[in-house]
Amino acid sequence: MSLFVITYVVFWLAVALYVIRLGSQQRRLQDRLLALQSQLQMPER
Amino acid sequence: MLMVTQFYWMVRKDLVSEYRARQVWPAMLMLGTLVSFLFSAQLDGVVEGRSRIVGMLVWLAIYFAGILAMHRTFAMEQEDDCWDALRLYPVTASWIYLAKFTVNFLTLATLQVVVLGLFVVFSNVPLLDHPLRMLTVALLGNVGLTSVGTLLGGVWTENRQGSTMLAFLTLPLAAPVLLAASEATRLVIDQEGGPLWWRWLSFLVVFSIVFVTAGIVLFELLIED
Amino acid sequence: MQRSDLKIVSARWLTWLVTGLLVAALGMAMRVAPMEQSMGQVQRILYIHVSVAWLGLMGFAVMGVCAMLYLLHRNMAWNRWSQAANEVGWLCSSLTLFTGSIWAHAAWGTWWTWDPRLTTSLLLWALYSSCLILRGSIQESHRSARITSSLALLGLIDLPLVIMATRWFRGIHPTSPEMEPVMHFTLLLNVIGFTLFFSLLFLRRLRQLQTDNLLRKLELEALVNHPYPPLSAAGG
Amino acid sequence: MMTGNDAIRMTGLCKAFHDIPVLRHVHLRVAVGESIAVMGENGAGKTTLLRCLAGIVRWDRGQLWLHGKPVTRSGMSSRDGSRDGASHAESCRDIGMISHACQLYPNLSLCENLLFAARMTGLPHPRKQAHAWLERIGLAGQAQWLPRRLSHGMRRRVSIARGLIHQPSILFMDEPFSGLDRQSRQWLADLLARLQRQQKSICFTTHDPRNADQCADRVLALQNGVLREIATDPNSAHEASHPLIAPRLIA
Repeated sequence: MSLFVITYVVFWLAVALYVIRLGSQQRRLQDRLLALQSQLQMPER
Repeated sequence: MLMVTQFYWMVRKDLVSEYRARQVWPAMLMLGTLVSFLFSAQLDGVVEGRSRIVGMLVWLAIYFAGILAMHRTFAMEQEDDCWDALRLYPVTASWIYLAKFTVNFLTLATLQVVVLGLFVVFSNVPLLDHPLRMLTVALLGNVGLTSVGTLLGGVWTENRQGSTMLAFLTLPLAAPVLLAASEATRLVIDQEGGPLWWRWLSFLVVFSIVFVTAGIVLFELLIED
Repeated sequence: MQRSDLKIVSARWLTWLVTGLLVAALGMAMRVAPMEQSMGQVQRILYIHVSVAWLGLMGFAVMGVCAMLYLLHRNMAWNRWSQAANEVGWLCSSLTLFTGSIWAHAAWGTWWTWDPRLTTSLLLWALYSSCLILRGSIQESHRSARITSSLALLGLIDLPLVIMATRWFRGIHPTSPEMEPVMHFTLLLNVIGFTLFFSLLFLRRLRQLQTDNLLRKLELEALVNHPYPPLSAAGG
Repeated sequence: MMTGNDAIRMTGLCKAFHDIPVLRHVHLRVAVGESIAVMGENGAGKTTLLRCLAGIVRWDRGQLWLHGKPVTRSGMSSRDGSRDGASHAESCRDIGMISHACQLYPNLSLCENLLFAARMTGLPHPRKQAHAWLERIGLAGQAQWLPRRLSHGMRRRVSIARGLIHQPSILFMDEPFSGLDRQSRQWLADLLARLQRQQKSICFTTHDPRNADQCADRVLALQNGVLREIATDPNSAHEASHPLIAPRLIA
């Protein structure tokens, strides 16, 4: 019983870690997009 | 006809270079010797299943010492930008692959002679009681390892620190050859020449054909910038 | 390959559908499917194990084919496909080994045995890992793509041989054990649910890689159009 | 100038490394027997341009014809169907490429290096050719030396001989003048002039405007990935106010 539960927990933990990584990557992309937008609006010459 | 002479001169050039500079073979043979020695030392006292262990160790020693040499054949071309010049000659990539394959095959064959000899001396296993069978296994295993090693070595030409990477990248690809060759070697030691032995042999043949063909067809695709 | 093709990824309904399917599949696996006689509860690992094992193989096929397409067309879009497949496939492959190992402990009393399927999946995992390491270790994008694609393609050629070689060692891995219809249905539902779920992850990652590439291009353009210090003064 | 067929014709060639465009829509025409010099700063893409022309590097977009025959994206490539093995060999036999490095095998003697090149290109009487070339570059006495015993200038001569041994009609040279003393430069300039008289088309890169003026019919500048002609008349090059040339002349 316990072995089976542990397996499921670890399994979903691993999947969750990957999803979290995807999420943080997404946030970083959005930050870059914002930075790019502000840069394009106010170009320092 | 031109292709054949080109092939001959490419192989000859590599062998002559190696003979003069001795950059690869001594290091490779030394490594093979040391590894064989260490492996055999650990075998001392093992009574049961010796043949199985020796079968694997022989091929591991050959693999690790050999893969370094395979990387060197391409790294050598890189030295004075000779690789670019070689690609500009009217010669197809397939022939370059075949030439490098031949050089690597000869290199590995030398290593095999040394390693097999050392294992006979050090580990006291009747490896050479069936010389013809052992020769067949050694040849086919050599072709299998060399075809994979040459392909990946060519992909890695530009990379200076590639040899360590190459060793662990090739291993999963070459694993079937190592498995089959080890099993076949075990059967040679145990003097079992039955259908199982033929099965492993045929597997080695299939693997060699597949990867040599892959090399001839794909090499052009893989080395291009 | 185009961004518009991937609009479906962000569709809410799809996410909900997959989530619902997964919950149903897991519920079936954990509660509804009957307990197996000899192994007890641990047998329920089978449902996720088979699903990820299948996905691990599929992922490799996708990676290999995309690598081939990259090598033929030298289009970085294919490399992104192959990278996304590589990452998700590696995850599935790792999970296969993990769940399989626990299964083996429960069923055969050992964490690992040199069974053909186990050996095959270990080598599959090794190939995935090498490709993943390789992707990260080379800076120049096209060279990295070329070398990784070569390895993935050769791996794809190698895989049938690996399966062939390991098969000849006598194995104990069950191929198609007898199961009750409910168990069969549960397994099927799990396989479908996980396939959809990981495909969704794959597509999301793919879109991320595409966005990343687009951003990189735009950032570079912005740099060229609005260089803060004049480039000529800095460069000499 | 545009007599007969063009030796090289290139339209709209684009090449990017790492998503950074190195060549942007490069157009180039070189007539038979013409010599052009390509100038540009370090990293301007001169080497890449030559490597594209020679077919070592695969380019992203654009077309290239050598002597009116189309060349596919990569010289090694034969899968596009337009080139089979034989014609690939033919076009390679027509190109000589002398790279920035000397491209000599360090463990083969000078004679063996030239012999290898001769045999790879399928020349008849390779030994005679190799010796003739050694004679021509003044290193006949050193035929059995290994390249490392020579100075850079002498190695450069051998590498030029290696690239020319199969008598190509189109010649690409990457910075052939760099690292040479005055005497060797003069020797090379004379050689180029003689090749031009033999109706060879030459395309070389250089940093030094004087070499460009001396040896080229036309001087082109590669800047920001765009190729521009900066002086058609070699004599007027000194007055050119092109940013690539002007500062060097003042300094």
